[in-house]
Amino acid sequence: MTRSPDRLVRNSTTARLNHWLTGGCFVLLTLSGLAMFHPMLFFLSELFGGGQWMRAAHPWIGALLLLSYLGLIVQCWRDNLPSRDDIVWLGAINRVLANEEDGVPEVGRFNAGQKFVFWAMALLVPVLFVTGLVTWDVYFSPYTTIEQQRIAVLVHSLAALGAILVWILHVYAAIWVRGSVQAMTQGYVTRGWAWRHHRKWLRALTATGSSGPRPKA
Amino acid sequence: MHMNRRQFFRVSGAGLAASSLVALGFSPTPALAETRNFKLARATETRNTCPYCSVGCGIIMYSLGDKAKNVTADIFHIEGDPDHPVNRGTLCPKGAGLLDFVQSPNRLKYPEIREPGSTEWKRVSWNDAMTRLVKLMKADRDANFIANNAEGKVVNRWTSTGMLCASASSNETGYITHKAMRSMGMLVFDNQARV
Amino acid sequence: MSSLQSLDIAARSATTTPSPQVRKTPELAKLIDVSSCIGCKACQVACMQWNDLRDEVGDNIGTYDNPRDLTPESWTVMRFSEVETQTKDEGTRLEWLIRKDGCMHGEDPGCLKACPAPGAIVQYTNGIVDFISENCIGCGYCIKGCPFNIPRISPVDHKSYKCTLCSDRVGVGLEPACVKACPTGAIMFGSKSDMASWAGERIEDLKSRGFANAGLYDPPGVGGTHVMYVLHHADRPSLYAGLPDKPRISMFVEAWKGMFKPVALAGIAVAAVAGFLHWVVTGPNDVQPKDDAEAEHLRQKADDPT
Amino acid sequence: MTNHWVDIKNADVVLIMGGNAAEAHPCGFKWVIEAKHHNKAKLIVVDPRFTRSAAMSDYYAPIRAGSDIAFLGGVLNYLLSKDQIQREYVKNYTNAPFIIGEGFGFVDGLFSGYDETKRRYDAKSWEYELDDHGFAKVDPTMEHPRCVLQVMKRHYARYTPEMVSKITGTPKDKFLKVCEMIATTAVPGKAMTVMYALGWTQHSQGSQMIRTGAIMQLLLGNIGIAGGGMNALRGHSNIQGLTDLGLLSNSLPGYLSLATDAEQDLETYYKPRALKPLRPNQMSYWQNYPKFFVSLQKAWWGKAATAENSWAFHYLPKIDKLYDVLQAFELMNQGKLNGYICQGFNPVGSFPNKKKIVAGLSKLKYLVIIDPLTTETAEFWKNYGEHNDVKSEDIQTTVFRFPSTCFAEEDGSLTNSSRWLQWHSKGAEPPGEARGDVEIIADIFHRIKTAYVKEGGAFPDPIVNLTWSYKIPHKPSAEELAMEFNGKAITDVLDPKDPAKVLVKAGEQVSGFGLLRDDGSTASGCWIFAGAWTQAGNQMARRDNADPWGLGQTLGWAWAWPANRRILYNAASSAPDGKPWDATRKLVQWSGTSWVGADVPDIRPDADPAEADRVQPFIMTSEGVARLFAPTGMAEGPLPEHYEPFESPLANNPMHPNNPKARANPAARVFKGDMEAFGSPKDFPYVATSYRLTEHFHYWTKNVLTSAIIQPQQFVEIGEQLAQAKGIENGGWVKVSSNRGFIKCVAVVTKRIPQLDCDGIKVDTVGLPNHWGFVGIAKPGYLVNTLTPFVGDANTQTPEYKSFLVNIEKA
Repeated sequence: MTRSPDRLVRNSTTARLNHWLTGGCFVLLTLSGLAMFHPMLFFLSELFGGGQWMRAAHPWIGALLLLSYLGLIVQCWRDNLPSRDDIVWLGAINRVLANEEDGVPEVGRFNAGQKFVFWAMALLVPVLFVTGLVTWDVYFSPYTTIEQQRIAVLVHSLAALGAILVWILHVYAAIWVRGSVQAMTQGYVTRGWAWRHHRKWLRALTATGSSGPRPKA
Repeated sequence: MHMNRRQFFRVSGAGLAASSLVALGFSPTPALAETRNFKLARATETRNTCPYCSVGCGIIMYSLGDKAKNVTADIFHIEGDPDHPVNRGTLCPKGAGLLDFVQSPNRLKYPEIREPGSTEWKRVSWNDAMTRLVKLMKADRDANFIANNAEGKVVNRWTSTGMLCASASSNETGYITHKAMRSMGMLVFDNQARV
Repeated sequence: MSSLQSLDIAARSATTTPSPQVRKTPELAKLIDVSSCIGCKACQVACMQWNDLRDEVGDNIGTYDNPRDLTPESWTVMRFSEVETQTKDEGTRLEWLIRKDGCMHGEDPGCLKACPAPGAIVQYTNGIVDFISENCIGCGYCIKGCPFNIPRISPVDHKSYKCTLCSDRVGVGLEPACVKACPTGAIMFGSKSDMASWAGERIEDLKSRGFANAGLYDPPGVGGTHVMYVLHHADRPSLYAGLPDKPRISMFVEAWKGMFKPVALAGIAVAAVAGFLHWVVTGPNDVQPKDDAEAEHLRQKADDPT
Repeated sequence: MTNHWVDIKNADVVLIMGGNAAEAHPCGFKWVIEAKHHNKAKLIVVDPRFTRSAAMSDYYAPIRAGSDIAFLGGVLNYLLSKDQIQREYVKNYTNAPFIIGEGFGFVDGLFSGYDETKRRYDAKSWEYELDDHGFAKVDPTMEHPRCVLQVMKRHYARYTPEMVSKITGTPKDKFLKVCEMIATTAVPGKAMTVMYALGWTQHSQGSQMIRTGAIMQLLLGNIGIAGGGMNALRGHSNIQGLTDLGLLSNSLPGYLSLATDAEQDLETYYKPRALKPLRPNQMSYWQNYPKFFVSLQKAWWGKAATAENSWAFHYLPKIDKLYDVLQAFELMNQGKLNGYICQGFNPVGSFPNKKKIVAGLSKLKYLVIIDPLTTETAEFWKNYGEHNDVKSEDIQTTVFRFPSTCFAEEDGSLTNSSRWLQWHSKGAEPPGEARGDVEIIADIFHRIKTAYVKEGGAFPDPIVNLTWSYKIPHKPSAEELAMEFNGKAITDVLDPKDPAKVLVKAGEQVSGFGLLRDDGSTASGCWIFAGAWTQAGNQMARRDNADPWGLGQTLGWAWAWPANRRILYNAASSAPDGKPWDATRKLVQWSGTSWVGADVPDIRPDADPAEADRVQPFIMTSEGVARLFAPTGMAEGPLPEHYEPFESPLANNPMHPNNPKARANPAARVFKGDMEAFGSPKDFPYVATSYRLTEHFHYWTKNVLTSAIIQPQQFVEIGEQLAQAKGIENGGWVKVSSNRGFIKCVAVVTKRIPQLDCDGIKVDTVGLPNHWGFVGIAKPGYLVNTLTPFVGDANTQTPEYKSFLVNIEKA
């Protein structure tokens, strides 16, 4: 499709590819992780060619996720730095949830919810990675005690639960806020979308004549 | 937390809500738990005696096949003989590993000769080896046999060739070895009783 | 009644429905009388022979322990401890405590509890805990679940291995291979109650020989075991190459494989449902024409700063 | 073994000394455990090392390697001085009341009759004082100053607990505790068994160590009873059988012996062998020697052995000296041996001073190896680096290597330590072209015979006339051979009491040695095996394990020599009145008309104990009783005396500090050059002792994967004090050297090897397990016999592997 010049670049191509790599890894990790977590979900292992393949693939996907997420951090950390506005925005979270715009402060490129997802994952992914390494039996079991591994699996599953909950939040928010999916698939949003959800960001772009994702220097 | 299986089941039931996908046709694999097949079921049993120490434990050797014409009996398992009054089925670490002696990669398979000054073995036929050896033995006996000692007494001995006899060989082997060697007048003749 | 197995199953890893339960079979046990064990390793060889296992030829590192540890090919090893104990009559007494290590076949098997692969670990009604290797995915959770540090994952086929208590022999009415081989009768096999009463005789004998603390090791922390020890110093199991004094499944594993499992799933479900309800109640957050207009207005202002 | 494996369960006390049954004979050791569990038995272990047997013991006492006679001499002193002996038994069943001639003496460590230049004794002065009928004089009160009991009391009074502790390094309290436990069995209701093995035999005074143990057992009344005995735990599966069959330089089957050069006719040959009784009415069973000898000659030479040619007496070689293995390798080194055959034997691994063994083999013209496995001996000519550093090019020996079958691939019988002949059956074909030992020997012999028949040669008669009527001459069957050594009647054997009665028909198998004759009417290849394959069939294959008496006798299992008797001297289990000493363990007793019971009685079945001169239970001796004092038969004296090992950390024998002649065994044979190869404590300060581990069997199982896995690599064991003094770490590498060579391996530092205090001298022991070498699938190692001295026991020439000197340092 042709892109209207009226539209703004919400996410660069690199960021989008990076995001979907991360997302893909995350989904696979969730499916395989849940399969190993609860017997009722073990059938999910069939998606990976059986339990052995799943067990072998999970940590490699995890390693890829870590690298991929590092890329996202490099690209997005600046825009996710917390600001005073975030507190105000959070204070108005009821209105946000009710789709009401009035009384909700203007938001930059990312709102506090998005920042929460970003930083939550930035914390959980390395925790999952490190605890995952400890329990990656094939290569790393000799370097830790079994007791440390026991703690690691517990922490790993707690962290995974956290990540899954954050991910549900993230996915639902994308579905709920129309236009967000397109922002991550095609990369563009309308100016109206930006006005509605990231007004400060729109103002900054507009002020510098940038078409996104970042204002011109 | 200490749960028995039933409690475990009930608690796990709480997770049912999340597993409605089961209904979509992803049912768990059927509950199969077969122990390994009993590997001796129709093997041929042969009674024998452990060849290591002098306890003389009874053993049972299990071999492949039923002694039919077209099968080579290969021993694949050895266990203690429970009827034996001394070992009553038990075996020591050596006896329990007898199979690895029978099947040792270092078993000799062919007659060989190492020539004087050589650094290697050369495979030969039994007949060639025996012919050569017997010539050497007879020549040595004929040359060095002592019929009478210095005092003229009849001594009829052959002391230039000797033999060490196996202490793990059977009585029958020991008997024929003694009979054959002594008939030649051999005196340098001993076994492993001492070491 | 018949079922798809050669021995009746009491519990099965990662399975939420029960196995057939009506038949009652006797509970069996292996009793290792450490005070009669000469450490000859016949049990190790018998195990290798019966189970067709051959470990690597290792090294001597200053002990008689060979192979040095349990491995995927060594399901039982002897552990030698030179210990000096105090006696009333003789003062210091040297003892060479030799313990056969291997799976304890606990009543509450930590490996089974931790295992995520359905049917990779089963507990038969006779007490044997067996690995059904075909179903094993090689994750190593059993290692974390085991309070005795027994299972080992093979780097070759990525499957977990340990003593089966010769389930294939017991299944046809024979004793395990190590039991049969043991030259001194230090390993005995029978119904658990018979083993307990033989242990009682042994303990009485040991007490008469000055071992006041002789006793049976059948740790209640794991619901008892189907491999039990007679120890001269039952007050100090750790003397025997670190046999756990009070073994039980780690609280981390209990937490991970216990309540956390359903709670986590419930949590995920709640989150998903909450999202759905929000959708139903509030609906999507769409861009309004007003927003487009405002944005357009802003752009025009920027294009035309006047 | 006088008794048998299962009988150990009847013991009240078990003494393991000079052996390590738990490791060397685990399946036999179960009966020790059984005695502990079900008979409340106490186990005593005396050993330089805290072995796996010691780990099972109720009481362990350490001892310096090679000082066992001092320890046991101290026990004898304890028993005699405290009168803790079974007096009735000693008085009736031993030679304690016998009076020794006046010429007997013992001065400063040497008995009367010593010839220093020959290192040999003339035993004449050790004999009994005889009466006019040629019978030995006795004093039933045992008070006569020259009666054996009094001589012994004086002899062993010197072995005080202090002296024992000084020599052995055993703390005095531990020694006394052991004495006390042993002495509990001096009563008729208690039995002690003694289990020993190479830990006693492999010393320069090994035979006398065993005799000291036997004397102790006799004083306690522990011989001939259930749960008692002197139990030699033989090493190999059939070393008992091969000894029974006389495969020794000076022997013939059934403990007959070759004539010496001086014995040129049957009469002089029989005289010292077929001994007349030394007391009235005694059986002196060796009187039957001619029957056994003639039957052997008939078995071997059949029709060629006739009364006219003294039953082919001169077909047998005459012996001028012992040609034991040490002699054989000495002769090889002197270039006097051209050919050598090793049948399932690995002398490079097994014999002392490997350097000398390899040098000897290198001088041979031809060497024949018959073995199922690779051995060091077969490859002695091959360079294996530091493990066997030889130049192949310089070794001119032709080596034949013949692959033989192993146990699993043959039929036949093995004789275990309990003297049971057990038949086994073939279960598989041998690998490749391997052949059975019988076939290999028969083929060699048959070809030689054919050559002598065709070409003639030196004295062919015994070769061409040897009976060889096997169905396949180059491949006799095990059955044919077993039937031959059992024996058969050549002509009808008649009852001497009633010549009309035929006991065995011509051609039939004899049922026992009682039927053998010296008139050429019977043939038997090994008289003690007569009964193994009777007219009723193969008795060795019997499998009835019923134990109706509950003593573990199982008379229906296999067949034991002699005459299926399971416990030797079992008539001594009953008191002189024919009633059992202990009603709870009855072996045999007098029923009023005959001897009956749980075993085959070891006495003439109708020997009424009520007779004036009753037949005594030790029927093989000419005295009819057991010998506490041995007037004949022992090279170094009639009573055991402590001598130091040839290599000892002590400068003198503490018993005779001022007589260097009595330092080490004065009657032991030492070859020229070997004396010089002994080391001194100055250079080699530590006592070394070599031994076996339970995981391996000699030099054999390094070819066996399971054994290699459970004990993979060579090591030496040292105590913590020595390790500390030498800075040796557990698991670190060490070099152990003796005056004859060195080995390098891993050190196991252990509490189990105690440092001993021998009269102020700290003695450290270095333990040297055998088992590793330069061939095999275990980790390669050095042969321990690189280090061992080339000297043997004065009677048996068994090498002194258990006590010699080494040095040890970090490698």
